[in-house]
Amino acid sequence: MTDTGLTGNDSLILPPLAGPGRRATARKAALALSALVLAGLIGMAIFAPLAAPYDPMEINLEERLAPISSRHWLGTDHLGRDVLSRLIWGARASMGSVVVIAGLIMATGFITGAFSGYIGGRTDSVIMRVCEAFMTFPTFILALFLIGVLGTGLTNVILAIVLTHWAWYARIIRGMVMNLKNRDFILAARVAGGGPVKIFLRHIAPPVLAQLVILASLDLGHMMLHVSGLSFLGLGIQPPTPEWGCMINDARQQIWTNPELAIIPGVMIFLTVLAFNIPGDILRDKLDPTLVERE
Amino acid sequence: MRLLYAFMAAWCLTFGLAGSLFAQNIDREDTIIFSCLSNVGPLNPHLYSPNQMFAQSMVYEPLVKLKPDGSIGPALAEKWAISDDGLHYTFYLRRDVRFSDGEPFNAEAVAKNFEAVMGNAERHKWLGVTGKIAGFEAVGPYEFKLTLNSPYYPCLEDLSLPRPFRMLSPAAFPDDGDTSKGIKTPAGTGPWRLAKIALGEYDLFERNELYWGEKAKVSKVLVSVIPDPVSRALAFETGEIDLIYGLGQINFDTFDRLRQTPKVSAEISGPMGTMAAAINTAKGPAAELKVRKALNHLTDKAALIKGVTLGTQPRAETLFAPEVPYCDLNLRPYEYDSAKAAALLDEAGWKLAPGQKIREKNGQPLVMDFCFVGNNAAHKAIAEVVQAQAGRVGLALNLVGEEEDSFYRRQKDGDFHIILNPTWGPPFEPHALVSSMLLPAHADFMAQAGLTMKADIDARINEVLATTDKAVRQKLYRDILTMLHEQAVYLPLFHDALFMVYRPERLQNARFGAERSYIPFEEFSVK
Amino acid sequence: MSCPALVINNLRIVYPAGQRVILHDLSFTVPGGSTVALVGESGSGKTMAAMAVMGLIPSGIFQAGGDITINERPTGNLTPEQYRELRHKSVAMVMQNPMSAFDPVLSIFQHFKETFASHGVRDRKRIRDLAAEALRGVGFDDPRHILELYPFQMSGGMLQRVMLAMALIFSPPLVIADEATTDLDVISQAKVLKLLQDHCRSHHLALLLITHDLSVAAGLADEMVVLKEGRLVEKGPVSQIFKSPASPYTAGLLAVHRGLYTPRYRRIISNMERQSV
Amino acid sequence: MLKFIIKRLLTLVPLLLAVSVVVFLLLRLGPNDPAMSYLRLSNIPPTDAALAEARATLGLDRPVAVQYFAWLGRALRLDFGISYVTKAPVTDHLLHYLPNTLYLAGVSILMTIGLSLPLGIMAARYQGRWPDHLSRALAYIGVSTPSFWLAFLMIMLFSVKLGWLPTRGLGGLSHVIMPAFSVALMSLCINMRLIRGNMLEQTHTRQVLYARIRGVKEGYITRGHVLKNSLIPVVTALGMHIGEILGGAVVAEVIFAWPGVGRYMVSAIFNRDFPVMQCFILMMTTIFVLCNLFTDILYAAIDPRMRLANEGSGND
Repeated sequence: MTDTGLTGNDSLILPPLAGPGRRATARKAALALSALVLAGLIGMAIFAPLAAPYDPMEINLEERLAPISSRHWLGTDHLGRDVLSRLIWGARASMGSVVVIAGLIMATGFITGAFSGYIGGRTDSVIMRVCEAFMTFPTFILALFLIGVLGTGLTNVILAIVLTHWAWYARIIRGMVMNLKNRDFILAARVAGGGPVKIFLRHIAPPVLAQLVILASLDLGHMMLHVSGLSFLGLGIQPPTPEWGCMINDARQQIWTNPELAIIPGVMIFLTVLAFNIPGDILRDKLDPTLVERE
Repeated sequence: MRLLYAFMAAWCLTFGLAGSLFAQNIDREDTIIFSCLSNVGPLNPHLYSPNQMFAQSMVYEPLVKLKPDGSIGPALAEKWAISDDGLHYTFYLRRDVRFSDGEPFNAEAVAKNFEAVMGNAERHKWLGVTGKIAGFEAVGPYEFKLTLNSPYYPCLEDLSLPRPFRMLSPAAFPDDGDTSKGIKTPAGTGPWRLAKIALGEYDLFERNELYWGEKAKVSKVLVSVIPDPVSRALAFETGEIDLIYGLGQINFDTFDRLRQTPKVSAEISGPMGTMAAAINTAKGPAAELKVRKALNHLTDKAALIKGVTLGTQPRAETLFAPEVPYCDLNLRPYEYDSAKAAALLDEAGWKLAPGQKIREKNGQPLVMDFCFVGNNAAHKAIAEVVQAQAGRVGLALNLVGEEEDSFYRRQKDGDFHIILNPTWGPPFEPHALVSSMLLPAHADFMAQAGLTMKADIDARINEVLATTDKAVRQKLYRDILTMLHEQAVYLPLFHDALFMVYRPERLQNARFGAERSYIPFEEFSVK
Repeated sequence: MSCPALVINNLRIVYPAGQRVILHDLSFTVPGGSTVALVGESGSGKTMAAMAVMGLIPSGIFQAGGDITINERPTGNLTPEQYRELRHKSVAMVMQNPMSAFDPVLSIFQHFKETFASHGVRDRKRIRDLAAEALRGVGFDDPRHILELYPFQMSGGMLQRVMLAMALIFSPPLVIADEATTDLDVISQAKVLKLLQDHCRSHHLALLLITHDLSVAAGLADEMVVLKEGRLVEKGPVSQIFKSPASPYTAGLLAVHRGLYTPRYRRIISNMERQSV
Repeated sequence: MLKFIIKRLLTLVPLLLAVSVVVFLLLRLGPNDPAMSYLRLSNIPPTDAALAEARATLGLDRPVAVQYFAWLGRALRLDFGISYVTKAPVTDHLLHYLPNTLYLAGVSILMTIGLSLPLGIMAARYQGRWPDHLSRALAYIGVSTPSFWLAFLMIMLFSVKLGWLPTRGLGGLSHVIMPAFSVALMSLCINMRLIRGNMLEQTHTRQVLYARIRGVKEGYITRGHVLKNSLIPVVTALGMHIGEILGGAVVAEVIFAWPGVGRYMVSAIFNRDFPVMQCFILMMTTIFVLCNLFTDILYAAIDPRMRLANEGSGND
């Protein structure tokens, strides 16, 4: 039988095809697994001081490049620091920065986007022109430039990534707000005599914020790769603060003798991004097929 | 599907074409392949960055040069005479020298070079001799005379430096003679000439067939551009380069590993400078002599050298290594003794309250800033180790690893307690470094600024540079360096030694040069 | 009447995942050269019946029983390739909403070309001539120009006529029109239907009209088959059913239809017949 | 078509102007003193007099607006000033390195297209079977793997362990494979899934159903309808991927010692060599914008709606 599909107009109304198949089970399993990984990572980040067996920055030159043992479960690095402890604290730096970045992007994107969309008029067009200018740059290239301007370091990386991403969010939020603004129920509320601020807070902000959170969660993995990539180049989080990208960079010189020093933090980044991406992807499939892949 | 195959075929073809366009074959025959973090630059002998010093030394020669024992020997000048008052220097030039472009070398050419350098004297102000030169002239075809306005003993040492007093072919000068804006071609008298610059890829040197001395054994030196140490080590490992030479070319770890690799020769040079930290005598707790001394005592250099440099670098007890001229002074080292350090801090009033980790005096915690350039891995490791060691006696070091700009500004403003401040190595030590202690924009000046005897030190520095009597000079150096040592202005950690790694199967007669930035390629040979 | 163009016998179509039966043992016949209307509301299974005839049942849905004979050829054991050859040559179909049925990135000529090429006509020039002739047959004055156009450059009515021309290029013994005119305005609807029927009559082609619109059935069909929720409710000559429907469902439909549409359609169609005479 | 291109080119002018303002302002509002960097990179002791003199030579003592227009005027003549480090005109060096970067990026794009297309088609064709599952797994792995880590793993395997591929530098095919793959992987995976999704979506469209109804051969359907329609969004997405690839190339250039503009930029960041940074970002942004223009043109070439709509308005 040929694989055929019918859509809409052909008056063939069928219940959705996605039954309780194997695919859905696999999906659920993947979702559960990534939730587990994320929970673990968040736990690690929050309870790093308790979970880490050693001080991640404590140098012990007697024990440099120690192999995996009961004392050091993942061995030690070139300065004798416990790798496991650094990994655990690294979760804090990596996850923490991503969360801060996402929060800041949402805040700036929401404020400018909502302002622009709700007020409209000249303000709107000015803000949108600024957004367009920012969106013209390739994001990583702009982030590099910003770090060149601001200097290296975690704060500047956060700032750079926020500055490179906010415009995309502002644009989307502006669209949502403008769309909602002209809906009947908003117009009705306006006719009923609600003030613009009140209408905004009661009717427009909640749905937009909900979508915004989903949107940002789709991007978390991507942001994480940005942060670790910049740290790897030596432009991001500065040593001795443990961060995974940084740890890989530090460990490059041990490629012959202790390649696991670079492999393990890489696995951590990989798992984290994967755990961000899987639910994001499933969410995206469920929500809106028109959410075009950016970059 | 057929379409797909056609597409794939077209794709592979494009791919192949693109690849072949950029393919390049490096001829390894009779060639030493070295690497450097960037291109060697336009090789202007009279200017600095981006010209690489080792490459300037390959192409250009000075009138006199530094010998391995630290004394001055002949180069383009066969011999020289110094007047008794130390003001007049007469150089008798070699007669058999030609520049690589065929131009003859003579006193006119030397005068032309001096004119160009002195025309840009402001740029060379850091170098003592430029402030002393009153005049120069070609007194004969092969006789060049230099006149100083006041005696300056390191005149010959300064002239031997890799830059700026090295000789460029008169034909290579720009028409107005001002080399500070650029030169026509990099033509010198040295054993090598620059044959090709491939920006971002390599620089190719060829043997100068007109060289007056013994000609280079190898016909070519190819300097590949490899900015980072890990890639360089990989390239050596895979046989893409023949030689690793110098400081910072590879990490200590890599050197240590290569040292244990069969068929690889990994050698360490004698001291070529000192890794030291300058302690600010004018700021905070560091202004107290006892605190500075305690810092010297609490530092376990042996552990630091073993941990950070894997034991590759020799321990330093003084700012200058004893091998440096005038510096073999038998100063008493600050031995590693944390109990003594603790006692000194106690005496100074910095007490460790029970249960506390940081000492305090009058409610103030004993915290000092340790500044270094953040993206230098070795400096970072050093700072981290010293921090850990200081922490054990209740002295908290706050690591300030910054970008070079901020670091530079801190040096200038004296905005540091402790700052990592490596010395420059031969041929700059001790005279050029000591003379820079007079300049307010240097970390040394700022670090010493709090000393009561700073004026005295400065006076002696001026005196030592002017003295013509070697014995007096020795005594003055002893005074200066003893004062600095006893005041514990510096925290010497280890002496910088150069690394040289090669495969004897491929490279022979490899040896270290007398200066930090001189690689005697002409003596190397390949198989 | 000659041999039947289509015989459907006890056709049963099921949707296992949804645990539903879409067609319950449907049987009817389309005699050669006649027009049969398959009438029912949306969801009654009439499109699925058409798809079954075309051999294009969507995945996940299965034919659980019965057999289909097209132009005296049983389809039960045709290979997919044989069935493909059968389509358009022996049974052509005109779809509703031509705007989304034509591919926006292909020109009308390219649509013709791939159809001809799939059925053995490869010569470009010949295809062009045949296509132009077919377009002229459905009333385009400048068919060569039409061939160069892209679907989005044309109106729905024009595209519907193109589709009609497309269906008739091989003069298949059976043409299925699935709600072929639903999205058109009344005038174009009548035009298209009239064209279709004229063509079928002159070439002695059988026509299976699938519609929810009784006026269409009334105006064009000889016989009528009424479907409700996958079950056959009633079948017989149109005149008979309109006169005395056997089932209350059909009666209900008729009542609604009479109240709404009859006068207008009758009038338009009779007007056109008068003009063409 | 020509009108369409010209029109699009004209819209780039204000956009690039805005970009230049952003670049200039970010630099001036940043916490830097270019004069300080200039002195440090020239090995000149930063005395107050020297600082003042450097400010005067760099034109930093003039009002910001004047500085901007002077800078813009020079930038339009491709004069971005002298690098603080190499003392050579920035544009010369960047233009010298640019072909190498474009080579790397070009091969990456070729890889992205050349691999994602067959893999995506394969996945769509065997939907729900192992090639599809494999491609899904691959896609998840691909988009979650940091490119620098992948580069490290590849060097470890192919250079250190197996000794098959060179570790660094510019050269023929063997040199470019690893860097280009590390850059391409993410876009490749996204593209592959995009193609698969589009193909599946397209096979369920009415135009495909109609083609089947007409008895059109499956091969014609796949090529003429499914693939052609699937490629339209892919072309748009490719424009975006180019941005990602240009960014990824920077990282790869650093790891593989590739003499491109990205590596030059990273060292300029460490050195605070501002003229290089400015020139780099404007150059890359212009390339990015031009690439997007190119994909738009490609889009118009594939999709007659785009092309004809514009021609129509052009003829009016």
